[in-house]
Amino acid sequence: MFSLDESERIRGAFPELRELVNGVPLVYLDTAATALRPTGPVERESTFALTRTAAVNRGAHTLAAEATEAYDDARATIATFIGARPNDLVFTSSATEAINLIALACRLASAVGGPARFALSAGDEIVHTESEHHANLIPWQEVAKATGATLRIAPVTDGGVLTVAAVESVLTDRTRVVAFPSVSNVLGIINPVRAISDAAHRVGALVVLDACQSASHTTLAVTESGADFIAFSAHKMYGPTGIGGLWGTAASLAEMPTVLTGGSMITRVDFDSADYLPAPAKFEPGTPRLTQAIGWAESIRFLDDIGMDRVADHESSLGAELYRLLSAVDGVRILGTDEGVDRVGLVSFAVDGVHPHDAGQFLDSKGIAVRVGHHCAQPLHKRLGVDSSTRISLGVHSTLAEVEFAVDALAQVRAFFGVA
Amino acid sequence: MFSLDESERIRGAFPELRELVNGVPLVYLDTAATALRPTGPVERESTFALTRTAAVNRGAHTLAAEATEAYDDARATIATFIGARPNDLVFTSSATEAINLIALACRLASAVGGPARFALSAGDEIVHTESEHHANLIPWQEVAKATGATLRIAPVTDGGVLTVAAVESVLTDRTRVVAFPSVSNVLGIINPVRAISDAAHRVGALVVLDACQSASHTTLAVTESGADFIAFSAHKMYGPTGIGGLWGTAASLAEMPTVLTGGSMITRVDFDSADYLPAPAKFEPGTPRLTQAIGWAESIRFLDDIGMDRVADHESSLGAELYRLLSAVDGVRILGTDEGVDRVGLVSFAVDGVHPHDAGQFLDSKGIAVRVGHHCAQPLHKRLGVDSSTRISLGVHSTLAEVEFAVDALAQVRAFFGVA
Amino acid sequence: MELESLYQQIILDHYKRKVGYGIDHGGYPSHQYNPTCGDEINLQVLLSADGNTIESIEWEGTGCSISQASASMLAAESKGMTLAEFETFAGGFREAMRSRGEIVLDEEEYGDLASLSGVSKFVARVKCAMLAWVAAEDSVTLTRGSLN
Amino acid sequence: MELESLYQQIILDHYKRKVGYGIDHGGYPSHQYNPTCGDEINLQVLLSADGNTIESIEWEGTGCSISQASASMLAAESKGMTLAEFETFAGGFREAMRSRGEIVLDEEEYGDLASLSGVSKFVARVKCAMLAWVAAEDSVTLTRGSLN
Ligand SMILES: Cc1ncc(COP(=O)(O)O)c(C=O)c1O
Ligand SMILES: Cc1ncc(COP(=O)(O)O)c(C=O)c1O
Repeated sequence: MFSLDESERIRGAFPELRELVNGVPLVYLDTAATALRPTGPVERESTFALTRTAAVNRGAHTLAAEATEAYDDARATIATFIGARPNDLVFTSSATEAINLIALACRLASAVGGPARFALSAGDEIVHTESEHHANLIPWQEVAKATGATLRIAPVTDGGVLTVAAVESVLTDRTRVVAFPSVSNVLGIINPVRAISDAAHRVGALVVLDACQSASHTTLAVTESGADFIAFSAHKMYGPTGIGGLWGTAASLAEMPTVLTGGSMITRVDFDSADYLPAPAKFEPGTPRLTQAIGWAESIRFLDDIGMDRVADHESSLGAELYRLLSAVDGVRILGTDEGVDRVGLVSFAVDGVHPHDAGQFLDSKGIAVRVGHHCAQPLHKRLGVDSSTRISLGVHSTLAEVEFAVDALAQVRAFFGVA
Repeated sequence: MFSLDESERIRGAFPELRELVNGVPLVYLDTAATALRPTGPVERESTFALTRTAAVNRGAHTLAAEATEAYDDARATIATFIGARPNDLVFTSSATEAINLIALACRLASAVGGPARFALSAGDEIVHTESEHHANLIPWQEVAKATGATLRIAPVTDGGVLTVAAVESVLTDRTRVVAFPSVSNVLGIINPVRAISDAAHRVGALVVLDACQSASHTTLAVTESGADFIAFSAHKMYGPTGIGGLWGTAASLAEMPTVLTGGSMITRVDFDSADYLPAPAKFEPGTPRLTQAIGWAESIRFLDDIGMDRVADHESSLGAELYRLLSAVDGVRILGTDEGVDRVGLVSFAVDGVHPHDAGQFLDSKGIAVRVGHHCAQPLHKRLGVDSSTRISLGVHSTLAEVEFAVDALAQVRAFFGVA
Repeated sequence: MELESLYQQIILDHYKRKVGYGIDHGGYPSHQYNPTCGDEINLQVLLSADGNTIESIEWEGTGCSISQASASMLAAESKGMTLAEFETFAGGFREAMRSRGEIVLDEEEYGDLASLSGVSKFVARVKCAMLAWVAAEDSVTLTRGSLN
Repeated sequence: MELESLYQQIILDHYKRKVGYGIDHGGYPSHQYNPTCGDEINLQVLLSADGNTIESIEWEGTGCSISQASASMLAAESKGMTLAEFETFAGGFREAMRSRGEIVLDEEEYGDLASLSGVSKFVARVKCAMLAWVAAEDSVTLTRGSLN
């Protein structure tokens, strides 16, 4: 874990931690939903907006040239962070949109006989897992519905573990897509990404990895993941809302049909046809998310300055402590084991006799912000025998004192609601 | 036009106007590409990001509830500005994405036998105009290619005028979609929107209006436009990049198939199917563009505080003066007439013997930022007999002195390049 | 905001007691769902033979203390009301819930339900309190529809 | 940045003179396009019988003064070069263009082309200066491909 000094320094970057909520200081344990924003990236974005706003990739004036450079630099910074080449990183609105672009490419290709890796037909199979976030689930349901493909679901164990064997058990020679998360946003368990990708590739499937919950908590080395496509969101990486990334191998992006079209992604346009630029431009029509890219790149520099290895180390140690303390609280049932798996700093749980809304409200009255509900993973909750849960998720600014404070508060919840 | 005092006050809101470009003060005449940002909206967004970041529509903690409220309020503010009900305004990344959502809904509906108003088939016709921006052109080319529908192109006159008769001349009982701009981003002429919508509706077509170039320059009264769908972008309205709007009539939005799917747009989700919420949620999967919505709403308040009638009046008077002065410059050929039409403050032109890149560079050396190129309207440029042009476009901060300065500079361009 | 202004003891009591829990008669239940948390309720309003008076309310469902207590109190307080009375009653309750703490429900009129007044300050929880009421109004519509 | 550092008189002269303008012989022209402005060039490199030496460059196209002058100067300066020489020559030119004003082209070696050194400070214009060169390299590849 970080030293107290270092922790203080890091926390100093987050003004929201100095806000009072219900008259008490904020204890933010909801980074998995959206991360707090450090001052530097936000100010870099606003200063840029106020002094350097101009159209990217268009026209010759000095500001426009500078904006174009800043935008390209931002892409390079983010790409470097994930171990990618800049041209293999497509900016999208969010991870959700990134996944949708792939799913839509499949639907469109299927309808008009597009490239073989993307065109599905009746009898083909799409694999996802029981631990999927709706974002990497519903788009594939729509693909299945439209193409006649079948959805196959890789089970997790009662402890929430996704094994390679479980994925292999639903792979067939008709498997065309395997969609899975690096880390489920409910379970916090780090999945064996490379091994699953390799298994999927052995049957010739396209691998779509949802890296939302690992991108700012572990080192994301895109090429080592073995995936063909990876989706992630800036707002879970201390960056702005409204921007996310779709990384793909150069070959996959080259082959993938365009989905959204318009200006700035073309070479020649006639009244009834147009030629498209190569990736990433072919997936980025219209005016780019300029200031968001700038802000995101700065949030990446914020993480880089601390060092992703150290961030990962801090959060996983703290997460382990959270898990240990929480396991000892009477009436708390944790979703997802810690045995034989690596975890990020995220724990979801049910409190016996107390609805998550009530537990969350109780914590909120003490300034503790957690997430309650199904966390966009209804099927997983059903699979684990609950409708919803309470989730604590850690960030780079989280401390042992906060974890202890939250666990102490949770230990009082059942008494407050008269069930203990 | 605004008084000098009022102009000074308004200009004070734009720090970029106090920046030096190439050692001279910036004269920003490129609002049609992207608008400069006033301090208030940018600071509102950054303050919100630093002190109120939290997940929208999720969980019970105080910050999340506040974020949800702020987000809903932002939607209401923007909706009110365009005369719409909040639920009929869908947030998108941009106008480009808004148009793509409709076009994709058509492609998807066509492939699987979706709702009749959206499903096209071979022999059906899509009408667009010679003055289209690529954003409202290429998505329809893709629809035509995928469905076998035919593109019909409503011509403009040599003076760039789009008449109702010209649109009617290409309408048939097979016309399914009519896509056109309120104002072309090259011509600056205000099109007879209501009359074109009515003509399109007489043959039962879906009307898709691209309002990018009028949304911050004239009052946009969505219901009076007669359109079924309207697309526009925040960054052309003094708001942030990365967010735009798709307005639709309640009936059209209800009938329109979802395109992007994921979290926050569902009621119940099982492993292989899901139920969706009504609009706008059904078109907004994933984490919303929270701070962008906040910033955009504040830019709307900025316009509202001045008063859109007065903004429109200022810019059109100044635009008329620009047109008059520019017409008198030797060797300048303006694209688009001013006879018998209303115009916004936007003029594109060719300088005899001087390439737009060179003209733009010359102006840039004097701090004047204009747009050069085809402005994402290649077919229109070809139609008017040029490859590209130079464009001056005005904003709420533009002044007569700036217009005169730019026209003076243009009067020197041909001599500089040795062609006069 | 004080937690106690939200969770009054009487609410926690209803959360356990659950008046009207169990759908035992034929009727026209309405199923309502809260997409944020996955909570759901199935609730039916049983009317008198002439279709004008509420005989009883029966419900089942899962949810937080607020949604369950609201259903329980609704069942307890609405018994014997005419539909016209119920309409006013529900309208007043909705208005109070949306008032952000401005309107405090009258204890004379609303009985135990008055204890839910505090919910209106917790905007995110208003939906929880309203779930049973939306179901009740819907069930009345369904039931009356069946009479025509 | 001074406008004169971009537009030296010699550039404006070439813009008018256009050495090599007009495609008069059979060959393997390359068509290049600048998507930002719609400028285009069609350019072919004519090689000696042994395929090793540039006999002449012919081109047609529309574009700004920088792109046209660059094509004209390229045609003037590259005549008689061996392909190996041309490769080094083009490499050096590209490097200078990308140098953001760091590298000034040597007048001895680059002749009139040295006047384009200033372009490298105007990042948005580098593409204009490179358009003819990309076409020339492509045409050489096409031509040599045809010889095999
Ligand atoms: C007329 C018109 N339509 C559509 C667009 C596309 O807008 P955006 O790039 O914000 O999606 C623009 C601006 O580029 C425009 O001027
Ligand atoms: C695992 C996972 N996948 C996908 C998403 C969707 O991300 P976004 O809402 O930013 O598109 C999230 C977050 O909500 C997530 O946790």
